[in-house]
Amino acid sequence: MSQSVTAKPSISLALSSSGMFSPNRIQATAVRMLIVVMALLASIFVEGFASLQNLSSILFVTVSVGVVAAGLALVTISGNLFMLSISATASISTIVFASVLDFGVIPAILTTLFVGVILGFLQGGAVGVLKTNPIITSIAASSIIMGLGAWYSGGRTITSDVKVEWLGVGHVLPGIPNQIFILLAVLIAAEFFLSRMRLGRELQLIGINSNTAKLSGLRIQRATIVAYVIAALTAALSGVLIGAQSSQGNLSLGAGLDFSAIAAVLVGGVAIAGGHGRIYDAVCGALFLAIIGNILLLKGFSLDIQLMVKGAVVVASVMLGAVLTRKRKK
Amino acid sequence: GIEDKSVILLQPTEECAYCADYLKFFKKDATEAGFKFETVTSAFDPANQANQVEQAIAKRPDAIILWPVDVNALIPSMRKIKKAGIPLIISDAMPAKQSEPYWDVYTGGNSEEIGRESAHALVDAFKAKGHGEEGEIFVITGTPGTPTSIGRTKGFKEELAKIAPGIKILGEQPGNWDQNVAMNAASTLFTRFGDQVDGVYAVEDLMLAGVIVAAARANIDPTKLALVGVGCELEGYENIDAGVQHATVLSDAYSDAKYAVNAAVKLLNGEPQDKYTYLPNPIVTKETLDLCHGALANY
Amino acid sequence: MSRSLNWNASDYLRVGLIVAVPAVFALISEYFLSSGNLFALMQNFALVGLVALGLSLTMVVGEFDLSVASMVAVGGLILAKTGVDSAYIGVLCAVVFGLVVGLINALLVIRLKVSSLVSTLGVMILLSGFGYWIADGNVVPYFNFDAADALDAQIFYLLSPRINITIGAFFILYLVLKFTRLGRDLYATGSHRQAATMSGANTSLSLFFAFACSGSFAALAGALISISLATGSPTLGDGLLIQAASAAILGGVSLGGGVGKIHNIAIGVLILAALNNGLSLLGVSSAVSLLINGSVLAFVVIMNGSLSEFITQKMKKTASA
Amino acid sequence: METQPILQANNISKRYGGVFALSDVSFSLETGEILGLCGENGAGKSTLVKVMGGYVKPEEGELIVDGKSIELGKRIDPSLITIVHQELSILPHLSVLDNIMIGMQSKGLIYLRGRYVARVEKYLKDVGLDHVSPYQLAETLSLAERQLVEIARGLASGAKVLLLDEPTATLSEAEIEKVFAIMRKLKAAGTTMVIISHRLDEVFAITDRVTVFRGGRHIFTKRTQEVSSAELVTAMLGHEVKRGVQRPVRRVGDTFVRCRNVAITDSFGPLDFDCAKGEIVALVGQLGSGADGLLRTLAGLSPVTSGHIEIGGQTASLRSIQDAERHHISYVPEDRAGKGAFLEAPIGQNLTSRVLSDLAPQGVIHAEQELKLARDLAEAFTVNPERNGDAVSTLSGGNQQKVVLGKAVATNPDVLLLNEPTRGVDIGARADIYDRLRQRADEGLSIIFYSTDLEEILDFADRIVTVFKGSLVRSVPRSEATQESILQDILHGNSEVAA
Ligand SMILES: Nc1ncnc2c1ncn2[C@@H]1O[C@H](COP(=O)(O)OP(=O)(O)OP(=O)(O)O)[C@@H](O)[C@H]1O
Ligand SMILES: Nc1ncnc2c1ncn2[C@@H]1O[C@H](COP(=O)(O)OP(=O)(O)OP(=O)(O)O)[C@@H](O)[C@H]1O
Ligand SMILES: [Mg+2]
Ligand SMILES: [Mg+2]
Repeated sequence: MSQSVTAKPSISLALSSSGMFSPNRIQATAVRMLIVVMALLASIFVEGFASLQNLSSILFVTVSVGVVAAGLALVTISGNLFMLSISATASISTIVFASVLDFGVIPAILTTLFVGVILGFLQGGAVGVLKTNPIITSIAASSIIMGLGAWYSGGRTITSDVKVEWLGVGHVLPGIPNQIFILLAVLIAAEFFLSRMRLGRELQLIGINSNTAKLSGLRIQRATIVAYVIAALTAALSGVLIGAQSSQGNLSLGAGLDFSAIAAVLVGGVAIAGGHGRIYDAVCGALFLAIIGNILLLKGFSLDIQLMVKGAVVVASVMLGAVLTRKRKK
Repeated sequence: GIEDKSVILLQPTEECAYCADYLKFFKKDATEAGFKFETVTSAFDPANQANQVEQAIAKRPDAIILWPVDVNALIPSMRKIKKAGIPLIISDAMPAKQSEPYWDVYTGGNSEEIGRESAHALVDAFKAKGHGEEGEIFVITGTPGTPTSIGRTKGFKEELAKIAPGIKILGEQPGNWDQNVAMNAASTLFTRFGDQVDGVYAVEDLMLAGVIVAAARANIDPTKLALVGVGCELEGYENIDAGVQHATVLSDAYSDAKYAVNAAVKLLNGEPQDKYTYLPNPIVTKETLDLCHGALANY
Repeated sequence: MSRSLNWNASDYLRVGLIVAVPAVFALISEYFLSSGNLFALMQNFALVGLVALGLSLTMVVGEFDLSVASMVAVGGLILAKTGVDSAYIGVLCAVVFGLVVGLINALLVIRLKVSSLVSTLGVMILLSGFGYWIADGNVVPYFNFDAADALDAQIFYLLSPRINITIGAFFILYLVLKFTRLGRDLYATGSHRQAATMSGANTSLSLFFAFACSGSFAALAGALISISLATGSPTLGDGLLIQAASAAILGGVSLGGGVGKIHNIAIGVLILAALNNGLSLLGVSSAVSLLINGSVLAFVVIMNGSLSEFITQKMKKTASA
Repeated sequence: METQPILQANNISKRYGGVFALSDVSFSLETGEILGLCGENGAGKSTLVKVMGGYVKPEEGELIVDGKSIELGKRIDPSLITIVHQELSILPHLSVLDNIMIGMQSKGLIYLRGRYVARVEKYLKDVGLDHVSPYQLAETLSLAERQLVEIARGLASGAKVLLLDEPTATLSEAEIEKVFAIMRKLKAAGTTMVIISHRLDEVFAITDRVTVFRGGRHIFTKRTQEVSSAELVTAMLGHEVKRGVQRPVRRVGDTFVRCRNVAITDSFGPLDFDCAKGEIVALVGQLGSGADGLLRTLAGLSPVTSGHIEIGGQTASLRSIQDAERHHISYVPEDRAGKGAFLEAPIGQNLTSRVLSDLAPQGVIHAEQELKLARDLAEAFTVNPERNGDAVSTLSGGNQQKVVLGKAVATNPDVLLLNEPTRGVDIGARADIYDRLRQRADEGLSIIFYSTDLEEILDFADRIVTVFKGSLVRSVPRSEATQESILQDILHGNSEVAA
């Protein structure tokens, strides 16, 4: 070993190598390849798939799920499994957004995101400081958030006269919605946080082994809280995007985001045990599911089949993940 | 006198605009009518509402007004009320035929009639948008299997075939009474049929709002489409006002609550009344928006 | 000797609540203690109790079965589809289905060694889709009023066959946990799985048993409620998971495993049933009801975390001082 | 003896990865004897015991108990063979009664605790736990009490063969005597026993025969009376005990760590302890003696209840890892996989994990600096820097430990605390690690380490401090210490020169 000390400097020095087909990355790689294969096959065999209109509808779904999956991935990577309060956060965010929209778009967005920060802070604080079970905490949070939303809105649709269609439904080019830039921005920011910032690194290490992290003096509480804050922030952002579609807020908007986001994270190849995975894995997972869902819809399959496919995909990736984890340990 | 009589209203939830309005108007009308009343809501959970029926029976009121979460799931509860000898008014959701022996009065919409009116509204819309009497549309229905959705769709299709055989229905997708689901369903229909589509009928204004978003996302100008919804809900009111939606068929909480209270008063006074009392359901267009009491109250 | 003196913070909380909650409602509403209302309370206990009981067992072995949430609906749908000739056959089919899914859940945990929170989440989504699929997006009517009448017939004021079934399940599990080897092994499995295996406890059997119970009880609860509602529906029991989890944690079941007593779980369910019954008697809005249920769960999950430890330690210190 | 062996194991081999934990081991037990099993750490003793209990399935071999061939890898009937495990297998949330009865052969469904109370009370009495109630939860017991409950579990099984894997490691002399009394009684009643112990005096006191293992091989089995202590040690180590191989005495600076009247718990301290700048001090003592406790205290993991600690002349209040870090103290825990390393993270990220605050003053990690630092650290500890991007788990045990050490010294600490610094590390890597650390010590680093490995203690320490039952009994320079003298101190605390 010591004879290689003088070895030439090389790119392999990067601190996170693992090629595309290493056990760590194989699932993420497989999903990316599947996306390409599926898109090609669907363009040939599914009528209506290869059109600009359809591209746009796939991208809209990808954005709404991908944005929250990007945030949720941080919670998963930090070793806290997942959150079941995403839908609730997005729902209440549509209401906050529509309520404040009359004061202008920027104040509305800022207020909504601020609400997201608070919701994330409370949950992260409970999990990180009070050491509560992350799943149950988020279930409780979801119930409280929905209760607050129902109490505030009375179930009514809140509407605003200020129209923000450019954000909700607008396109840069036919087939490419404006929202795609939001997704890209979130993706880049979250990825930067995870792979370049100190807290992001700490988050990953905590997810790999929280005991070692504790003995290494890493900032476990802060990292946990920040992961939750970002996750809730992206959920709130997704609420903004939904609310912007028709300048309306309603508690039933955003339903189903929880499972879609979890499925995207798991399918994309973020390890449920924590520590492994990148933000763009989760976003690819969202794209993958959006394409499957789109094909099913175009083929005339309904909600139930979609749900079953989603569940099957989650179970399959959990099983695959377990097998890969064993491979990795060998 | 009626002042000593008590009524319990069991409502599915107050967390929907329609439900909240209903509750508001009900409280106002019932207070004016002068009987004592309590209201209970169940978070849209049939098991919970069935449990609440047992609680309500325990209170032994003079009448129960039940707005069933689910017209099938509450039949056993209606039987229990009947057995307990408490007069029962079913409100809003038309109950199944076989539950008729268990209740006294139904007040609420007539779904098939609403569907038929919608067909006329659509034909008007076609003319107004310059599509003439021929063209293609699709339909967004409610949650499959809900009687309201079935009735409205059935009435609409039958009447349309009769009065405008030139308008073809390209497809039909459930929107589950949910704006988002309706939007996704409409998105795929727009993807599949694109520019072929001249109009859309959604059995609820809220779902039609989702259709309008889907059209915008698909780069289709919604103002060119003949759009008809039902309910004159806030979304419908605004979209008609903005000139996007052509018409809606009124089915509003204002009359729904008023009719329920009236039925209760008659029942408490022992006056005779029809077993079925249907709400009026006029077509509402931009010119007649003031018919929308519910939406106006929230505006 | 010091058996009954081992009270901790959560025991005091539980006893306090089971006395205080009914007392408060009895003071506010004259109807609360009426036999009709208490019967309604017990009927609610019967529904939540079955689900909470199964879920608690998975918590005792150190796992958590999220799939009960959609199993209730699927159980009801299976009844509605297969119970046309006889409700018994329908209930049997539902229970067997729940059992099989439970065994699969256990197998995933034993074989793959993944957290059951994750594997059962997948199963939960899958089951939910399966429910919509068998219902064809619809509700499935099940008009068997004789069965419904029989199931909910009031016996001695506060009992009914449905309530008896739940009480029976609690009683049997009480016996199993207290007087059988399996019961002991369940606790051992949740206490420290590896040590339990080393000491000779049958951890696989324990996991199978716990998940089989949670699956079949949830399916049974769904089948029974569907008889009473004359309907199988894919959305049935949507709120039950929160209630069952709250009841279990309130009943002293630890999320860490190895801890939980059947009679305390029953008390936990009763507290929650009383709370919901009282709130709906007062006619509070569903918003407030959601808020209160969520807050209760948040409270107990914090109690279950470090706070409970903290308080218990404080109490021990003051007691010994 | 001409008796039929009660247990006969033939040609047993068990491999973990590339390591043979047992290779072609044959071994037999005579009815009614007590056999001592000796060997260094990792010799394969526990593995053999687990094979006999059916917890571990060997690749090859055959096992005959009581004349019947036993299926390997399947849990054996506890009335035939019962194991008292080395790692405690006590279930904290269960009562003492349940913990004792759980090992019994489970036939039948019903389990009525009331029936066993009298029996359990008797077992508890036998092992000297008269004060413990059968219904008490095991989590309320001390470590030694748990060990005794574990032994009571062995009694309850009524097994023909009882395998005791280091049952006395956490016990006091009096408790050990009780355990031996039980063993003698069991022997009189015809029970066959195997006892594993690292304490030779125990082996000579209780056993009839003694078996030595080394590197997974059976070296010999002899009558205890016919073997000498020296012979046993030589067989275990594979060579004679080294004496007098002295390295030159290292020069050290002034006192840097100063502990005065430090008490951690009621049973530990108060004691005084010093370590000079650049000095390497070994803390030695049995498990439970408190020697590692002092290390944990300095690391900020178990705060003192009373006393005074000074680091480099400054009074230090060490209540958390962060406090320790502030005083430039760095700690390496004993459990490499569980607490020391981020096994699934890249080597480079492990090496820099404790200095992220320096690499990211503004919150963003300076990538080039990190690369360079990781490379330097890897080189300093002779880990191939080309592999910095690979997960630590892909390294061999010895190299993993180098990474853990590199990570700890990355902070440039003044004091390095090591808990079992080279457990599971081979001879070559060890020497390497000692060299690197000694180099740091020459630059002024104070090193305090806890180890159970006598060779390591003699190889690495400048000074050896013995802790016995919570007090400091002896402090000698390495030049004055031998394996025997250290063992004496560790086991009996009897020393001529009290600290
Ligand atoms: N589960 C395992 N996985 C991998 N290697 C193992 C495992 N268990 C034991 N080993 C290895 O097998 C060898 C024998 O270990 P064993 O536990 O039998 O040693 P021992 O003689 O009991 O040592 P000690 O005196 O330290 O208890 C060691 O090299 C150890 O690292
Ligand atoms: N999974 C792996 N992937 C890549 N390299 C590995 C892997 N496992 C071991 N190696 C390398 O192979 C070599 C031998 O490893 P091995 O684990 O057999 O060492 P060892 O003899 O057990 O050493 P030690 O005594 O230090 O544990 C080492 O250089 C190690 O880094
Ligand atoms: Mg051992
Ligand atoms: Mg090795």
